[in-house]
Amino acid sequence: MRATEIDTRMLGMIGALLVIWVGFHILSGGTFLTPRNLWNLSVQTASVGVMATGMVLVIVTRNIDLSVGSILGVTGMIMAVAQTQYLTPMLGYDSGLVWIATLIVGLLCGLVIGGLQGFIIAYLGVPAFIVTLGGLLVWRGGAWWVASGRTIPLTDDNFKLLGGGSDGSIGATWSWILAALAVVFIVFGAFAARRQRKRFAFAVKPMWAEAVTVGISVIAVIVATMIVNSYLLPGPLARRYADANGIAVPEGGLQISFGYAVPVLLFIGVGIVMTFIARRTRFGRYVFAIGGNPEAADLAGINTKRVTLMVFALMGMLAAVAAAISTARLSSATNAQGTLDELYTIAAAVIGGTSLAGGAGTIAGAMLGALVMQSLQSGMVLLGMDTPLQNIVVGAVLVVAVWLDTIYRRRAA
Amino acid sequence: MRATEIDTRMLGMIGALLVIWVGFHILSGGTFLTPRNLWNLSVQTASVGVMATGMVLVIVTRNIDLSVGSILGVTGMIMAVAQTQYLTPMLGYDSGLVWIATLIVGLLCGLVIGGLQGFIIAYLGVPAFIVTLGGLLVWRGGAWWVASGRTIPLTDDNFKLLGGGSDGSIGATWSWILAALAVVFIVFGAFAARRQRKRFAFAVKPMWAEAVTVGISVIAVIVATMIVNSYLLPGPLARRYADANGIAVPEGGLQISFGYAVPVLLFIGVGIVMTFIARRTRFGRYVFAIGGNPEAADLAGINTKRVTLMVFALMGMLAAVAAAISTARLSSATNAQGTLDELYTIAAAVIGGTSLAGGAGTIAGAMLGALVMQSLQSGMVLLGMDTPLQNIVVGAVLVVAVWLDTIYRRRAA
Amino acid sequence: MEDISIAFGGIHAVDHASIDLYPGEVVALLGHNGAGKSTLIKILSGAYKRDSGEIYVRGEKASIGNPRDAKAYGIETIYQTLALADNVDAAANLFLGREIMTAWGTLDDGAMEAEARKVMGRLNPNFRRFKEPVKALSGGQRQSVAIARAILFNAKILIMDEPTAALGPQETAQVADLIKELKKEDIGIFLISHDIHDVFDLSDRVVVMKNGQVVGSAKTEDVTKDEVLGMIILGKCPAGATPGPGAMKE
Amino acid sequence: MEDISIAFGGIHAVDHASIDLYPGEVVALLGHNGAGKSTLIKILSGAYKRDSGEIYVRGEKASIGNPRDAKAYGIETIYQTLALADNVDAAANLFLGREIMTAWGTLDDGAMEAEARKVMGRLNPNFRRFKEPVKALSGGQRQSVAIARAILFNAKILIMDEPTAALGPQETAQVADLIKELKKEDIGIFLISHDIHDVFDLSDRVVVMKNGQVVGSAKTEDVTKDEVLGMIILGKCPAGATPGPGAMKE
Amino acid sequence: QDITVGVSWSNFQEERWKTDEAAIKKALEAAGAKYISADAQSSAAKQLTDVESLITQGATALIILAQDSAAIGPAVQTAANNGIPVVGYDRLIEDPNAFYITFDNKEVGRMQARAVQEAQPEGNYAFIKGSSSDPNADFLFSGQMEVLKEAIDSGKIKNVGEAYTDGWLPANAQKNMEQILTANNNKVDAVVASNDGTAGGAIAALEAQGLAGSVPVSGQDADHAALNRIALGTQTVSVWKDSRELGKRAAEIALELAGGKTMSEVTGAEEWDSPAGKKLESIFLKPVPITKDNLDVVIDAGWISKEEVCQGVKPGSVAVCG
Ligand SMILES: Nc1ncnc2c1ncn2[C@@H]1O[C@H](COP(=O)(O)OP(=O)(O)OP(=O)(O)O)[C@@H](O)[C@H]1O
Ligand SMILES: Nc1ncnc2c1ncn2[C@@H]1O[C@H](COP(=O)(O)OP(=O)(O)OP(=O)(O)O)[C@@H](O)[C@H]1O
Ligand SMILES: O[C@@H]1[C@@H](O)[C@H](O)OC[C@H]1O
Ligand SMILES: [Mg+2]
Ligand SMILES: [Mg+2]
Repeated sequence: MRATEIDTRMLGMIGALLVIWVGFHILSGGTFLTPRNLWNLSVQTASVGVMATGMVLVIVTRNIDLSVGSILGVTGMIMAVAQTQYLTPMLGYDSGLVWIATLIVGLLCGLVIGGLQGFIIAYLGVPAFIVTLGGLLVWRGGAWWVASGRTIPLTDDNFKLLGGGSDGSIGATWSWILAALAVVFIVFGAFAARRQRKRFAFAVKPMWAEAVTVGISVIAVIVATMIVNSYLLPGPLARRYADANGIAVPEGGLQISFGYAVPVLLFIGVGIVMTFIARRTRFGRYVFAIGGNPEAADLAGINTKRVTLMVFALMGMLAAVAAAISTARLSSATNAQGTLDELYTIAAAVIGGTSLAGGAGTIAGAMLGALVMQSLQSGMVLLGMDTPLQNIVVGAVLVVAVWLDTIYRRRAA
Repeated sequence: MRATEIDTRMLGMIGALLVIWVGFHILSGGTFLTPRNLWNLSVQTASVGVMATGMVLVIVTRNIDLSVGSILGVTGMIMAVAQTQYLTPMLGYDSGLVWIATLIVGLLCGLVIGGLQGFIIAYLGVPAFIVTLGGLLVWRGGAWWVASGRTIPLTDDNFKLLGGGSDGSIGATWSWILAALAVVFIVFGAFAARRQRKRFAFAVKPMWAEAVTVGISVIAVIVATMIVNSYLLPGPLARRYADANGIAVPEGGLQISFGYAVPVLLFIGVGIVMTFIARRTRFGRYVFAIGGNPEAADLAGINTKRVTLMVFALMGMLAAVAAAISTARLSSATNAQGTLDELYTIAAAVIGGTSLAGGAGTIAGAMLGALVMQSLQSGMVLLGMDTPLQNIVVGAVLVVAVWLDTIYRRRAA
Repeated sequence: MEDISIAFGGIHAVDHASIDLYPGEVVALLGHNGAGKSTLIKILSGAYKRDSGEIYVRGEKASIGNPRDAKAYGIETIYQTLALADNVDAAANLFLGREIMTAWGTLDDGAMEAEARKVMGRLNPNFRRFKEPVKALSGGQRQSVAIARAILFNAKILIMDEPTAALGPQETAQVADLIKELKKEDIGIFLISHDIHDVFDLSDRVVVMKNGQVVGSAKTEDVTKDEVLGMIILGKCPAGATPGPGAMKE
Repeated sequence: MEDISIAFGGIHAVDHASIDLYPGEVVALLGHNGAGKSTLIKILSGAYKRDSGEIYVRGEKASIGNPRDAKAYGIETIYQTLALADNVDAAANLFLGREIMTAWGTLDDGAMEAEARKVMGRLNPNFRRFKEPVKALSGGQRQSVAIARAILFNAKILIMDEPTAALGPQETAQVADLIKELKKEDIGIFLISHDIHDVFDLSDRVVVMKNGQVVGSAKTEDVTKDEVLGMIILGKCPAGATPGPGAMKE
Repeated sequence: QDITVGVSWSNFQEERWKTDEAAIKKALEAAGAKYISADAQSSAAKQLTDVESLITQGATALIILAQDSAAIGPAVQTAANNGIPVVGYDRLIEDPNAFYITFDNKEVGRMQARAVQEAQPEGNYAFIKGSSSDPNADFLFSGQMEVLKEAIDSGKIKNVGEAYTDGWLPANAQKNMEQILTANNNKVDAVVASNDGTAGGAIAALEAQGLAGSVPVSGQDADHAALNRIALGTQTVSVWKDSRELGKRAAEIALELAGGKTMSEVTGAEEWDSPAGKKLESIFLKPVPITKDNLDVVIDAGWISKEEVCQGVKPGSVAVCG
């Protein structure tokens, strides 16, 4: 066990997730662990999950961001208005540029909003709790102003693909191609790490342990791909798809797979990039150092203010990504979009092992945390539980999860 | 200036408050600084203000309580249900015991809920942010469960007096009596403090400085009393009152004063008690010591866990007091009552100079902070500002206020 | 203390260490950095919970689970990290946990300040900053406050973890005088120090630790400075000392 | 440094102090607790902003507003409070702020760990705990890390604020050797210490402060230990020393 | 004499309230009266504060859209104490001191159910209810049930899932719909959604399964986006409560009351017995269900432009769009 150097905390979380899944599966009479529900779950997780990866860095630097839900709301609204009122008319209804232009507008707005908050926190020295609490109010008000409270339906179909939905998935073939790439990446990564340790003559883990860890990861990728590929387009959609692509309908009915949904790929992509940033770049190192001892980091010559500003700007940008996903998913921007998302985002990060005292946390943990939260919520809806009861359960689980984590940490220390 | 030993920060806040008041008065064309509006303001501040006094201690111990709004909601609901379904039927419709029994039920529930959260925080070591975030969800759900989401109108008229309203004020005579008591208290207090310092031969402030501070406080009390007494019962109400008390209506119309509202007296009473607890008891001293260095406090033999638990239990009880006020004011308990109040409560405490880093804060500051927040909100409604804009202003003011405080602190250090 | 052990996630910070202290005696605890000195005395003061072993006070088994228990046995400690409440003033720190109260059950800040001025005057005559929160004090000033705090309590056993490390020569001399005075009052003192001169000046016995284990203990008069240095650095137990489990095996 | 002053809310922590340092020279900075030593050197290292006065490096006016500026002038500092990032390991701390990068622009943790093992091995051969976050280390182990950190940078001026206060005898000796070596490399060193023996052993000049002012400075060989103690405690400037503004007026 | 009418809104989350506001403003302007307002942001407590503030500002009559019909009591009482008449707007205020003008919410629920039942007389029904904290949600639901009860009892219609929508948020409606579809393996034949926002969320979920257009969906408020969906065929009905009419009438009543008329003297007032047995003076306006076949009603009324309704509609599929 020890030799594999697997993060036991992570393992525990995966175990908990599986317990939750199986529990709901039984209680719901066998609907939870169907490809369809798991596929839905993955899409539903994407938006909060993306924000949770950024929240990790925010919390690691001993800060908090209560404004992410509102930033999501305002950037979503801005994107919708920009798209329907300016970009589509300017670039033409069918232009393939609209979606990317919309996204860029959104990301820039998120960056600026987050950066502004970061500036006030880092350079003016106002606590993040207050700045982002103010932001929660200000940006929510802003979302209302952008369109005077109206719901804005999106016009661009390409942009809607970012939300998943019936067309926003990549199908079986592409899913397998991506899976293959992932497997190559995992194996190569393991080898590179091994080589690196050998270079300095440090101890390496035994070959069997290496094989086990790599093997498990590879199997996980393959299983996930099989699941999303065994979720088939429902009758009417498959027929429409066949019509559109001139495919003849065979006898047994059409068997067209969804494959990975676009927002899920976006989510995974963000997760990989953020992990890279946190672990392999200077910026990431500084983020953790600041979390460990902000004064010491400053005395070590790190520009702690700039790093803090950047963390919040990054968070703002991720909120904009989440806004793109959830706006596309709903195919319209509404006024109250993202309300309460800050709570779920923070909860996901903390359930995922990010310490509120700062200095510790992992991106992968937060992603898993988001999945756990969403599994709970979806599962309870599936069971037809009343919303207030759902809230009670979510609240209680949050506390229990962190409590278990506390015990784990205390024993590990 | 220095000799008076007046807290310059407090002075600054009072100055800011006056600026806000005068500003709104001018902008609203002369409606803000009327006895009627100021009286309303005082009542409107009471509920969040009561909670803010407790939030100071919570934040001083380096914790946070995000659940107070939900605790307010659930205890309000419990009190309403207890009153209408059990206490009134049991004790009789006109019984003078109903209100006090209702209040006791509410306070106990608040105490238990807060205590439970405190227990999890102190003894199980789960961060307060998480526990109370969970509480936010759980108790809000609980409020729904108590009455399946219905609004429960109160039955007991005595209890409704706690909310102010037309009958819930003490009139001119009693207001002057209380004012006189307050003046005696202030003068006596100043003398006692002087004697105490002389006992140990420490330097005392010059007599003139003493006179100035005492004088200012006394004048403040008198002016406040004059204001609430010059708010007169409106015509129909005065007539009803006259009828009920068999007073003949004189020629110039009736001149019956409101005087201090019951919830405002409750608020001031809570403020005095809490200040006493914070400054003159062991418990209060320990609260601040824990905020300064939790580990050191523990090593000094302080039972930090018990103190933390007690702080949260106290907070829960204060939330129940606030629930009594706001339920009585609405004369019914609603499902969503107290939503977002946690934000306003925290904002009030922080604007009032409580440091989120722990270890520093004053009760009086928080009370003033609550008044500032409520003045802003009421003033903007008076100006007929759009709500989104109101939110933007509140958010921005919060950040600016704390920013100014940061600068002040930095210079003072 | 008998056979105390504690481990932090695999590291045996203290490994079957036994050590005793008699009233009016100063025992110096020595050892290289990371030897486990602070950890050992933190177990005695209740800051850490031991994994195994027993503590005896006045011959009876003592159950010390937290700092309050230790204080109940009359054990006072000056921690290496000082452990002060940074945001309150020196007086409040001195009396933290046993405030002086008025007849009405409220805090008597006046009395506490007056008392604080007395004690600090004795320890550090240069000290003036009674109204400041202690975080504004210099390293040595903070250390003075921590020392004053410990002696204000009527301790039976006093633990001092490098009490003079941050002190200037005058202040150090004052602490030395203080230790001698306390000794006369029959208080037992554990003194952790890296200053071999001070140790020979003040202590009756020395105990040396290495890698969590006791190398040996000796009457101070029975060993030389160089022998003690040998114990610290090499773990070699000289003739005049009783060897412990950590002594180098020849 | 010329005529430096700084005040914290009414307290003149450093009061018109001037002090110089030449390459390859060790200047010991002495004074009672709270004299203003740490504060003075924190101004030089960029941790505090001075209220008035100028800093000259290599004859030119230097503008030092934050720790990064100071590092740009080759000024490295070991703080009394150590200033380590508690949650990361020794290697990450050693290289904090100038990490070794791979050709691809990513962190090269392997190279850093290898280098860290080398440096720490020289300074503290007992040290093994490379994978632990530094908050799990003992007081002295942390101090070793802080020292290693400062010497890894190619400093021109090294400031050491009580570097050996928490160190054992062996580790202290190692630091003394280190200082002598660095001197040979023409590095200028400010050494703050309360240990008069060490100071006479290592320094070329001594500067004594009292209540924020410089009492005087002298070549170490021109004064005796007792004279220096007199400077520290009484502020009396002996014949062999150049008096400063803080010298006792007779 | 100067007349100032204060309007206390419960919130502006649904699109419709802005239209209501415009109508009230316009009617007041025409009469030379002053309009002041406040928005309670879904908080019953803030609404009380708002009413106090409107009175302070010198309102001579009040129009109140109650966030909470019971908790609004003290506000109405305060107004009465100051001799200020109150019009209870859209949502019931069970207090004889308030004049009641509304569209009957139960009737709205009935209309929604009727239209859906007409399109899909039997099969599996899903119910996307309103916010659990809005009492109106239950009125709507009870209206819906009233119509469908018989068919449910006889087994023709099966309730395969119902869920409240937290805060009336479309995103929540979407998630709930997805779970209902999953739980029933897509075997849902009709969706009764309580307003257009939640209908939008439900339709997005149906769309993902290729079911939009083949499963009837109800709504209310005649939100512009919803009318477009009706033309596109993805939504079946939106119950139109012409809030311009409601707003105009409410303003006129307020003016009459401020002018000194008693409640029973108001033009068109009828006495009505409330569920709690109180006698209220009231006026009811008739809601109109809008389907594909009568979209011309909203266009002719100037509620929405033809372009907006017909955006993206295939020529020939809907009569009004040509
Ligand atoms: N809280 C902790 N968690 C993990 N390891 C710890 C902890 N405290 C101490 N250690 C480890 O235990 C060992 C003993 O530490 P201790 O502080 O007792 O040493 P010490 O003898 O007091 O050294 P010094 O002279 O440097 O103060 C060290 O290796 C240290 O790294
Ligand atoms: N951040 C601060 N805020 C307020 N006062 C301070 C601050 N830092 C230091 N002081 C005060 O400035 C004076 C000088 O402190 P400094 O730390 O420089 O002393 P020092 O000579 O290093 O003493 P030591 O030998 O005890 O380390 C002291 O009186 C101290 O209380
Ligand atoms: O019109 C609806 C209103 O009646 C209800 O109360 O809230 C939601 C709206 O859509
Ligand atoms: Mg130690
Ligand atoms: Mg110092």
